Amino acid sequence: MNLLVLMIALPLLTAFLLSSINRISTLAARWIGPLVLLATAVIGLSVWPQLGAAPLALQWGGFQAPLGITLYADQFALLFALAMTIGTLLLWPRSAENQLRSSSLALLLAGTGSGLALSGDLFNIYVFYELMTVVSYGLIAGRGTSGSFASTLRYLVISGFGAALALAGIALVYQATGTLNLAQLAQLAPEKLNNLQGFAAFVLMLIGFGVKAELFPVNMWVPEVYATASSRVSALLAGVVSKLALLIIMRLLILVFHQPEALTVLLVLGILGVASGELAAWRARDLNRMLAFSSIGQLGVMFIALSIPGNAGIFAALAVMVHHLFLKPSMFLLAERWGGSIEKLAGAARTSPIAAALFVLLALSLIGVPPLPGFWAKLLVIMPMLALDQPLYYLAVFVMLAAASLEANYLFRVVMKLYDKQPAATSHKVHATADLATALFLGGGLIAAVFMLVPLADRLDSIAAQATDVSTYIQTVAPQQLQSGRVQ
Amino acid sequence: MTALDTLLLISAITVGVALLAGNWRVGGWLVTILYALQGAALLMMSGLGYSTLTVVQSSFSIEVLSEQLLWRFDALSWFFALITIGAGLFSSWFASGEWGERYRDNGGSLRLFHGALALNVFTMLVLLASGDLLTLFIGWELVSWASFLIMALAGGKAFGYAMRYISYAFAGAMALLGGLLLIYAEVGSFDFQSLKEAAPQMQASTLWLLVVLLTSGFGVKMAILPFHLWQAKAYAQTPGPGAAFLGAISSRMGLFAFIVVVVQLIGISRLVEMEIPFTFLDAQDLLAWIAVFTIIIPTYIALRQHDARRLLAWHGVGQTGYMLLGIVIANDLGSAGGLMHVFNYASYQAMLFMVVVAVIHRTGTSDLNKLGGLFTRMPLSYLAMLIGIIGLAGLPPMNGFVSKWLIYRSLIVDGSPLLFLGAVIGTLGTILSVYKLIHNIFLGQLRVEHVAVREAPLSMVIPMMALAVIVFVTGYFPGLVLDWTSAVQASIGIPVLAHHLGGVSMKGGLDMIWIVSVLLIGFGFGTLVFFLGGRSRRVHQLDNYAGGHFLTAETRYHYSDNFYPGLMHLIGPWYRNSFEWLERGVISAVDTLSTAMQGLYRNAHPSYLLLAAVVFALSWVIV
Amino acid sequence: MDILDINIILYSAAFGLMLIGIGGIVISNHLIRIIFGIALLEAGANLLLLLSTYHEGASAPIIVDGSVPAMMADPVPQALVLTAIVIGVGILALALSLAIRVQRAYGTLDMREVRLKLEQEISENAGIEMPSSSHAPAVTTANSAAAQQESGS
Amino acid sequence: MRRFTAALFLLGLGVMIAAIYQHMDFSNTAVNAGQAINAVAAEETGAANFVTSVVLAYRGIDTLLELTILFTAAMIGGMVLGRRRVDAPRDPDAGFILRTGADLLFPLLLVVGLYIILHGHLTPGGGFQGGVILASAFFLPLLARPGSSINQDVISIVEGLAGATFIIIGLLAMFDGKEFLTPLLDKGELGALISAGTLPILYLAVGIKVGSELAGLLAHLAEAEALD
Repeated sequence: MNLLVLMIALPLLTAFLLSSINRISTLAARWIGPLVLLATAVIGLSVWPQLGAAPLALQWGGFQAPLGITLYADQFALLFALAMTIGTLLLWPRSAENQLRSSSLALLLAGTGSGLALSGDLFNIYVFYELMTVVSYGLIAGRGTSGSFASTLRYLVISGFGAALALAGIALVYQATGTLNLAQLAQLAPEKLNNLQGFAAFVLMLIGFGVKAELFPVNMWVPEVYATASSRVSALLAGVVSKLALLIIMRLLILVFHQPEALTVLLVLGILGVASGELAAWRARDLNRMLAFSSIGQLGVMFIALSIPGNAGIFAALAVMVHHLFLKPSMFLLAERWGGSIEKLAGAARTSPIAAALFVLLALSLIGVPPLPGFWAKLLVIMPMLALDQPLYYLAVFVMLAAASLEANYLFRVVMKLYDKQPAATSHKVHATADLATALFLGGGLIAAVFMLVPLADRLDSIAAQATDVSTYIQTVAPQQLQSGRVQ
Repeated sequence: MTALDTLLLISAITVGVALLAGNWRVGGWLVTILYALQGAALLMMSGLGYSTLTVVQSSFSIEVLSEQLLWRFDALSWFFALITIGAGLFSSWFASGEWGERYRDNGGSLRLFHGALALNVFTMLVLLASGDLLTLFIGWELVSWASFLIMALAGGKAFGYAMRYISYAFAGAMALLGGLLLIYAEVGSFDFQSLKEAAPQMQASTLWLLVVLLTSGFGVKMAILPFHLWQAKAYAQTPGPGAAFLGAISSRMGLFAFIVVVVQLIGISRLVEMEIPFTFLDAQDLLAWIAVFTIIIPTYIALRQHDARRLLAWHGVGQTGYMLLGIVIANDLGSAGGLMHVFNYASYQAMLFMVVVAVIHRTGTSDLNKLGGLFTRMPLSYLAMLIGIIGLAGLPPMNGFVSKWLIYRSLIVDGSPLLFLGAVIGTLGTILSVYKLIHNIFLGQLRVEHVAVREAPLSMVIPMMALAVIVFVTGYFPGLVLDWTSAVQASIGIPVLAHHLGGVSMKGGLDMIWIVSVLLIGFGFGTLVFFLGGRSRRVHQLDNYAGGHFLTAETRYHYSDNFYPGLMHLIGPWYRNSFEWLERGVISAVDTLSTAMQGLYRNAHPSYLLLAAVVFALSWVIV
Repeated sequence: MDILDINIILYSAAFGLMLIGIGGIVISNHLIRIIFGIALLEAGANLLLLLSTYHEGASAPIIVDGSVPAMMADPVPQALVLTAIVIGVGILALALSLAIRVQRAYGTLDMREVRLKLEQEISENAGIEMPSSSHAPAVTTANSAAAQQESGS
Repeated sequence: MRRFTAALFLLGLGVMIAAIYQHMDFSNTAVNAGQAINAVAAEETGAANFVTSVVLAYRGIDTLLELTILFTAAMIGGMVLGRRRVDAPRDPDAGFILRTGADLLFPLLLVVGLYIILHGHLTPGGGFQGGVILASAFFLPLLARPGSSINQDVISIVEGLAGATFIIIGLLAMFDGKEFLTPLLDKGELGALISAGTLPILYLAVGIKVGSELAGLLAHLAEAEALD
């Protein structure tokens, strides 16, 4: 028995019961959500050190893998499960009219996100992914404006399309191997999935799950959704949820799909993502969409990092992901009150100096100015790529560096506006204290990272090493060998 | 704690004090004293400047990504640090008195100004102390952003120029990062020594890529062609002494890094081996020609400016060409000249900016068409500017002459008459434009609105005078500076120039003590004749004739607008703003791409792209 | 390979459904049709999943009166498909309710017009001019002046 | 133009799929997790219907999640569609046949639905299928009498409680020292109505949940015309 499943079960249970609780006491209904998340975060943190030594595999319902569904917890998965839980806690949606529903949705998001990170079964991942998608529809549409409905619907179309393709990919995998357990797939993959069928399955799943991870050609929903959803929701989606989708792709790459072609596809799409996102952001004239486009660019960098073969790629991707995990939500929180035209921001630093300073810090880290963590993350991505000495990777480095200069340009255009000495005609809104405090907390994390660079890098390296250790994964889950032949 | 630790610590403290106490009445003085202390800490390491010490390590070092990050000073760093701290000291001194009060009264934040200045000095020291390629890049970025900060202080228009600067600088930094990481991929280490050992074995193609990346990266900061557009306007908009500081040393950091990586580690001899296909040029020639065009074009752009600060700033761009030229030639004469020019240029450029700022302080304008005749009102400033422009034009007896002489001489020794010709054309433009500067500000007739103008306050005059003394003394005894440059030459592996206190010891060498003494004697004799001859008569400043017409005191006549019309008629058509066009072209290309991408993301049918992606990905494997 | 091989027929049905669904999504402009396209695509994918361990002649995996059939079908895909269908139903319902709201707000279900209206709304909220779109001619000053006159009169 | 290229892409995709199909291997379909489940399911879960074993036991968490998806979709549907306007015009009354038919069918549907749910572990059927029938039982009167409406608050509580039951049964296993969602209680005799431990209870929760959610969702959609 392990308490880890409570990270998934408790939020779901609370979400189910929330409307009943509301009948009894509205106060309780308001507070139980955050409290439950706090509890699950504590559970996750208490398990954390124990996973450093050896990862943990649990079987839902106690059935032997691969018959039942496996929950596989290593620090890699737990890191993102915790990020999801704590992220939701920090970015707890606050909407006046739909408080009950958005609380349930937030709880569901936290529970599913954790489950998605911890799941060790292909179809289970799909179900978690779908649930997370549905929850995010709810969060986006929860704004209640006609724009949010329209963008949700458009998001739903592309996401539904992708999910169905991913399902077809899963069908192909099951057809070839007869199992859905990732550990067993890892055993069988070199023999059974290293062919056209396996590659087709990978492409289908990559594009299906890539929708949420803002993979290049399937990320057209990003700007409109982030522009219409509330900033807290955008922060959650761009900051945390996209990373979870990425995590699935990472898991699949590490365990199941080892084709070099898979890496090339990732690399090409990553390059296109960086180029298109940063270029589009350059002309964006409102902060929300600028951040949306730039997040496409940064996710592109993560895909490029993933395409580096071996441990180095996973390490680099992990570093970029963790950096982005802190940075993007913070930026979106600042955009909460600064949304809208950038022109109108002129002189906003005067009314909210702390927020403006924080924005400068975040911008500097985002474009990778040493010694801020963004620089080291970028370094980790570029260094192994140059060592590979292949034209496509050189191109990727070039695109990344060029994109960084574009990024510097457009982000500092915003900074310049903030510090403009002629204030705009309209008065500036001051950030809500809770928003600013959360953003500061995340920004503070970045600064703290500067001083803990070495232990942090070591920690991430060991997490990456644990994540890439396929044999430990198989041993920990220990799926029983499938009997060949038919039953009776 | 080593001397370097002390230096960096004091410098960091200076930043803190500046940010904390900058707005106090004594804040500026406090900071100035701290700069002096930095100078003292630097002198503790003066062995570096005289080859008695080779390296001073910092005890601070961290290990990141299994790379040991080191900071240390050698002769080169020491030489540049000396100039940096000197520039910081004088600029801060200049800013501490009346200028600062005025700045504060006009709504500026002195705290920010002093803080930014101190931060610039600190980051530059960190850069100069870099002990490997990674720390070099870190220092590089810090310096870039610190200069950005001080440039943007003025707000308004300055924002635009600072933005342009940071766009250039960050793109350059990214090229640099690419280059450094390429070295890492080739060499497997960020260590200086490993690169030095690996450079001779590198393939020509890799080396070309490296040289292009690194030179572009460093070149942006140096503002060599074609990256020169940002500098002049950005410097000119920097508040007062900040411009003096930036003009004196900031863009020299590019040169420093260039010397460290390209000259010292990769080696000029490798550049010579790199032939450009289908021409008889090699990479060294290419750099030398870039340097020459960097001398000529900005200098003649400066000629057209009618704002004193812009004129000076454009010269800053042009003079970089001399330094780069000397260093790229890389013989004993050239490199000594290039290095010495860094020092000399810093001394008179800071002084000239200070004079202009003092003039602005008193008259409120730096527009060359709205000034004139201030000689009678601000004689000390006039003297400082006179000394400065003699130095800038490279005429004896000032120090600028020595460094330029060395560079010219090296070109002749090297057998490059065309380069020599280019450099001389540049000097010609310099002389013309500095005359325009001093004439339009100080000579001619005083304008009515400037009758009440007084000499600049002492807090401004003293730093100017001190710099003037430096300019003259190092012109008189160039051996003082040549000692340091020789130490640098020894440490970066270039033949050491044989020199003595008065100049260069070689056949047809230079002895400034002799030259200047002769000049002084001649000058003294002339003065004697002038006063004893009794032929001279003092006239009023407005008592002038022009074109045969007697002008009354009511009709002012000061020839300042449309300077050098004949020359301009001759060379006017050559001003084509080609680089502005180039810049605009790049921007509009990015803009077009950006619009296209935005169009992509405004696609009505996102699913269509999903399908296309699936089909392409599948077909890539199947077909 | 025999053209009437049962695998070929079944798989063509699955892939055919998927292709029809994708066609509906990609080619159609009407949102309701697009949503049905997704439903069809899902049906195809479900069928594919179900076929993944299809065996001719296998019986349902149910023990009736204690007798175990000779060859039982794989129960896993059946359970998976059950799950997938329910998920599909949920999403379909959600999509339809969103479509109702969108239709009410924008008065259209044409994907292109919805996109245009959405862009307009976003730009208006952000207080910026709407970037020119490839789908609609930019409003020229003459046009807008004429429109103003019309509304004024 | 877009349609044309899209059609081309579709054609291309068809060709790709054909190529993939060519490479697919149909020989080893017997070696899979499902057959292993077939071998042990009767023993491990005690349910005669192995699909039910998979749905509720082996892949119980999937089922919990799909319930959650349904729950979420219904909730979001309610949120998106909003509440009925007070002054909204009512639909015209249904005819006599529909009203009487609905009255007659209601108990019948209820019984059939519950039957299917409770026999889910023995025969084809189960919580989902039965749940849908239950939903139609409650939805039919709504069609017959447009004036009446389902109390959405009650539905949200019922569905919440039903979902919670599922999780709580899972949690009970944890108190027992077993993994989450492990089937409890006596497995009983294979094929008997009361057998397979907690599986029928889980299916009942699923049925009620699916029924209430679908009913709520349908009611919402039916009223969509009158929403604000």
